[in-house]
Amino acid sequence: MWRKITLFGLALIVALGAFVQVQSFQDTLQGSIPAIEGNSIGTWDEVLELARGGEVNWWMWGGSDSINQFVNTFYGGPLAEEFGVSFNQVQLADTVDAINQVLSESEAGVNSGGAVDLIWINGENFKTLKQADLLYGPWAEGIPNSRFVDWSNPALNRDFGLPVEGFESPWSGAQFQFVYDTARTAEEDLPRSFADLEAFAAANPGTFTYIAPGPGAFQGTRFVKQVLFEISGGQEQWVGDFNQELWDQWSPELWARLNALEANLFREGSTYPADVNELNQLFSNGEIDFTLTQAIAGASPGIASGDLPETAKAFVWSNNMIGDFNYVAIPFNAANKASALVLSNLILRPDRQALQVIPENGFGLGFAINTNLVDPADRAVLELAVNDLGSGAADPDELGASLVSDIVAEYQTLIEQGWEQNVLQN
Amino acid sequence: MFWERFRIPLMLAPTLFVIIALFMGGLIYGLLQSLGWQPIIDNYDINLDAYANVMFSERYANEFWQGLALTLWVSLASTFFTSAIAIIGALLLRESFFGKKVASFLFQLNLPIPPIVIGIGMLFLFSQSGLISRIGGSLDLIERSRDFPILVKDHLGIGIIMAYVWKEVPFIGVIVLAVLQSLGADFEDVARSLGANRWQRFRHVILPLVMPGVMSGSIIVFAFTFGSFEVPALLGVSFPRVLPVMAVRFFRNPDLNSRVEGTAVAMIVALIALLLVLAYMWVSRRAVRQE
Amino acid sequence: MTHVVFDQLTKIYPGADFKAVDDVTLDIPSGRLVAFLGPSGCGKTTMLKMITGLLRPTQGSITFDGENILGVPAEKRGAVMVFQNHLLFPYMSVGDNVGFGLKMRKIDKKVIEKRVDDMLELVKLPGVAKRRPNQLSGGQQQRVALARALITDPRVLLLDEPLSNLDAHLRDEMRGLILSIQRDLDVTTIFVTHDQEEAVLLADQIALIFDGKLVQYAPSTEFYERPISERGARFFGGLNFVPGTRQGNMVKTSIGSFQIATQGYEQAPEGDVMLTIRPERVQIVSQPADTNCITAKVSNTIYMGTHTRFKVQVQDDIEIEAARGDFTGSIETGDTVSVHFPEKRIWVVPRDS
Amino acid sequence: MASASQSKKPQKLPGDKPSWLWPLFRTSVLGFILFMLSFPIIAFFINAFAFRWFYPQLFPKNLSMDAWENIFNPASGVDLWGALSTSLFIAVTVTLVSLIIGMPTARALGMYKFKGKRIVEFLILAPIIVPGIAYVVGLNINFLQLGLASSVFGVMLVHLIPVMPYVVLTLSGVFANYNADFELQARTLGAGPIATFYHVTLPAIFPGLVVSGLFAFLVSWSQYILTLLIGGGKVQTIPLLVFTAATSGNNARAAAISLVFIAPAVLILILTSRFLSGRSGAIGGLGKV
Repeated sequence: MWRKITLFGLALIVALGAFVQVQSFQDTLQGSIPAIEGNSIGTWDEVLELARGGEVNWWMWGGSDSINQFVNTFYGGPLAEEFGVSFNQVQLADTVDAINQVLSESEAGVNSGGAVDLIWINGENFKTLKQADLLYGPWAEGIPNSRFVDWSNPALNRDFGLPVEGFESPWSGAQFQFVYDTARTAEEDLPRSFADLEAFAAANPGTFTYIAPGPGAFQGTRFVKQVLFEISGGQEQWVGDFNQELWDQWSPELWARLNALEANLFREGSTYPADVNELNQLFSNGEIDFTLTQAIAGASPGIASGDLPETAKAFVWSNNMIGDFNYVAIPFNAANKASALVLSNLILRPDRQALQVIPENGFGLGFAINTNLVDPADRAVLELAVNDLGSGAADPDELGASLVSDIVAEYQTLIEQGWEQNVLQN
Repeated sequence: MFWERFRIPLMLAPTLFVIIALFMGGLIYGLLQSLGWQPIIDNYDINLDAYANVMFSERYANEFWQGLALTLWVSLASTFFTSAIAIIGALLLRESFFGKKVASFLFQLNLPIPPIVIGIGMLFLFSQSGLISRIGGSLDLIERSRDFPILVKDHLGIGIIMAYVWKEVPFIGVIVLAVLQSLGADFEDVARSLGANRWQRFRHVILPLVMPGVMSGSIIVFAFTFGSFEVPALLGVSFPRVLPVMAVRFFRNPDLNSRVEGTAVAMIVALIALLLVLAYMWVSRRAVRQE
Repeated sequence: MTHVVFDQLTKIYPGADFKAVDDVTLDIPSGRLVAFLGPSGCGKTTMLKMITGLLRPTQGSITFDGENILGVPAEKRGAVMVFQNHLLFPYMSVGDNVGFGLKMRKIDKKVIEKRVDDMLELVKLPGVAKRRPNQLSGGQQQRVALARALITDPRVLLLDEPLSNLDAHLRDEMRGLILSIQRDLDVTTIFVTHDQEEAVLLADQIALIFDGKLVQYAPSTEFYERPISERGARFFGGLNFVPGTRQGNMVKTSIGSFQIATQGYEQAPEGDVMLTIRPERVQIVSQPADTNCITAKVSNTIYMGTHTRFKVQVQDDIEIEAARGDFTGSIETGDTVSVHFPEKRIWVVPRDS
Repeated sequence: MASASQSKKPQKLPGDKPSWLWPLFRTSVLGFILFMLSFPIIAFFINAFAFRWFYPQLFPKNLSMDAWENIFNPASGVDLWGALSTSLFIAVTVTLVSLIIGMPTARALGMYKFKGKRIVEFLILAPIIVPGIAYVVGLNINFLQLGLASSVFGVMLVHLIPVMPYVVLTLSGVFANYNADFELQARTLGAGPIATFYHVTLPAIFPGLVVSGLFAFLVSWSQYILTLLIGGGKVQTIPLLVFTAATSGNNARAAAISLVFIAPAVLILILTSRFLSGRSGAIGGLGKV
């Protein structure tokens, strides 16, 4: 009850702050933005003008109800009211569907008026579109609110090791965490490393599993990467360009360890959950002991939505928990580029950033902006928001201590293929 | 004159337009794609690389052949159980009894329910934490959800098969009921008076009479289960996957080359379905003739 | 060669408020050919189905050679039915159709083949075993159905309107075949028909059935000459009916009084009766006789090839028909003639209400 | 066995030793089949109103309307009304169009013999045998070039492919039992072609038309992969929402959307189920593949 009141008050303050800010602030372009359908863009007002009265089709993974609700409430509303842009979320079972749409359109020669205006994008998908030259841009450092983004942060200006170069704009921050049920597992029994986890699984066979790595299931891939970091003696050596020798040196042991773990997995590893939803269900129904989350608020958004039991709580290993940023990108042939720019800018507005970490709002991911770069008033709001992440959140210090960055996308493909052949089909 | 001469072609034209322009067009274009013909990126070479890669490369061969075996098993088993249960149900429904109207309606109830929904229903019912497992738990038949047999997302595709059976029993059942209704009871009476007992009447009279209907129904069911995506995507295991799921996964992979492979798998699925249906028609027509 | 007896057999269909078969008691001697005759819907087929066991009587019993067979399931009764529309299994060859009954008894294939050939020989269709039923003509199909029934050596053979779907000449052929086979095999046979001519031609005995009730059960010759009800008489082609009242051997009618021989009125009560005489027994005479003679005007003459029919109008509402084979044609429409009802040919039945 | 008991009481049904055994067996087998067939529906209703219904609760401790509020709340990002109307519009249009273009074809196949009939029959049957995934992959590119992809019109066109075989099969069964002499009779009595169709043909084939329409509607209504690949995410029909909901991990919402999804289809079945007998000949057409 107390928390609800706090949170309600918090949301109120944030909303008030947002209101004040909208009234007081005139956005200006931070840098240049490429021409849109023949309109060279000189000022942000021109972008707003182009966008007004139009629509924006945001293609994004739609597998989480609470995220869907979040974007429609907190972006859809202001877009219509403040900018006269109608917001249309296109929910996908997998982000790859959006990439395919753009690929198909380019293949069919549809060079303007494409269906996709904005994509929630990451890593490999970004790489595909960027390397095929199918993205509009660079624009990300040109929109007004990009001034809050710390572009010097290597974890932010590189997405899976690939330089962002203004072709995508950050949305939120995420970090891999496990979730356990305080009613079932004591805190001191929690595994704090992969080695711990192996011991835990051996002691409690059938109670652990992870998401099958593969296209569209990046959390699974991320788990395997973290295992790789640990068994190879640390993440540092994997940073930087792709290193085949290093991969060849460690991948056999990686498969060996994962195969050895299989006997103690849920259903002895004969099948793996396809996504985090399935993992959550298994966890909530007591079939397995741990699920995972990417949210800074840990298990709290899941508790609020009813997907997780109220006693769920996030925890991390003492090291190697990968954190990164989520981005949005605009395809080369988007029909409503100006609207997409307006939305991308809105996403970075401090009030929206504050709203997204509040567990009850259903998203729970971290800030994409640096609190040091915003006005003091906004900073207060942001800090207030991040101070109460609910009972399901992990200790922020532990989170910070275990954080490592992600590595180049080549490894992702190798892990996905290698895992299928060496672990799944074994 | 004109009307007389072209009457039948004109009557056929609209449907054939749909079939030839859309269906055949799509199929041929897909075939060309699978052969690597991509005019948009100026690639006019035609080769079987994608097929060879999918079927024989070290990377995919295992997945492909196991997937094919699973697809065959799932669709054949679904077809068989669907037909059997539909025949039994229809025969029982034919007799008159109290509440027949309600029973008939319940029997048809799943006919309009889309496969994906039935798939979700299977999850609700038969997953280890599903309703039946909970009932088992509350009756102390099982201790933990893990003790419940693995019926969905299992290696034998039991969940997929159950979903198809659920979905398609009413379809074949309706066909069998219609056939039975148009036959009446006379043939059975003849057989009975000639000394055939209940089982013999079923085996030698009813079965052969409803078989043509069951056969066509089961062809439709087989082809449907062989090529369908949603249910196995929802109820299948991570490995092996049925071929349509494999095709869609290839197709959805952002790597352009894997789209060619996806198309190749789709073409293989189409070809196998077509061959099996033709073989089935041939064999069963012969079998009926031999009866 | 089975002696079939119905005892007070009654059938009421579930939900129906009338008796489809009403208290029928009947004795069919072994080896006879009996016709169940009556208009459609009179309960004949229901009776057949009760004999085969496809229907269960509401009351009464059926015995074969004294043994109550109602507890014996249809498939074990040995009462085989041939249906009106032959009902050959379309998915089987002719030979398989004929051999069906034996196959059900799990008899050796070789034996079945032999018996099938014999049976097809018997129904005069040798060599068609390999064909499909739909490759045969309607008459041939009916004969296959007959062979299929006979192969099982039935205790009772039941034929449901076996000739009604056939052309006239096929009907003659089939009738001859049924007769000869029945004589050869000496199998107790019951057949159902609505055609009195067919019943007379085929059957030793006819059971005349109206509205589920057995009206008359007698040798076929009786029905023409000695019907016991007005309806029965009409059903057998009786055309001349004159209402009257009987007193002793005299019947008074509106067209005069008639004297009747003893055997002609025994079955009718005193009082209201119906007087009937078959057209071919009516005499048209030149000299009026003393008794049983009336005067009438010829209203119509119809030449029928083998004989000529006359209609004579006696009163406004009474018309008599007469038939003469040897008539040379001197009587024409409009002539006044004398019509004589010979005393021994007049028949008196109770009047239907 | 000469026990000629002359009982006048109702006899036991011949053929059954103990007469209650078969009805008992029949009732239990049928009851089991029917119970199993309708069981999933029950699970949908429980799930749709459950909140935090975790194992091993047999019945949910917390009942809630959250899922229902959620799916009908536009802010949830699920435009359920929009998807429902899109689905209905597509399915109804596809049904009408398929009936109109399928009727003459079915008539030709059901009533006339002509050269190449077997080939035509096979062609029309082919989309039932060849899975949608095989032709939609090629059509996807073609439709994009023609500007048909991502449009409701394009989705309707592609739905016609799997719908046509069902319509033509069922209607040709109807026409096979249809006596065209009635039409000639009407024409000789002075009815024009339209009047003849309206007063003679239509009433005669109406039950079959209903069955064809039912199948056409259902095939279009449940279509997932064709809509997904041709509609390219822009055309949101209910099956797409259901699939997303099914993998979203929220059982209550998946159940609620599923119930919304099946309601119109079940309603149509209730209205048409009496035509699903052998009399119309339509089902017989399906039995003649």
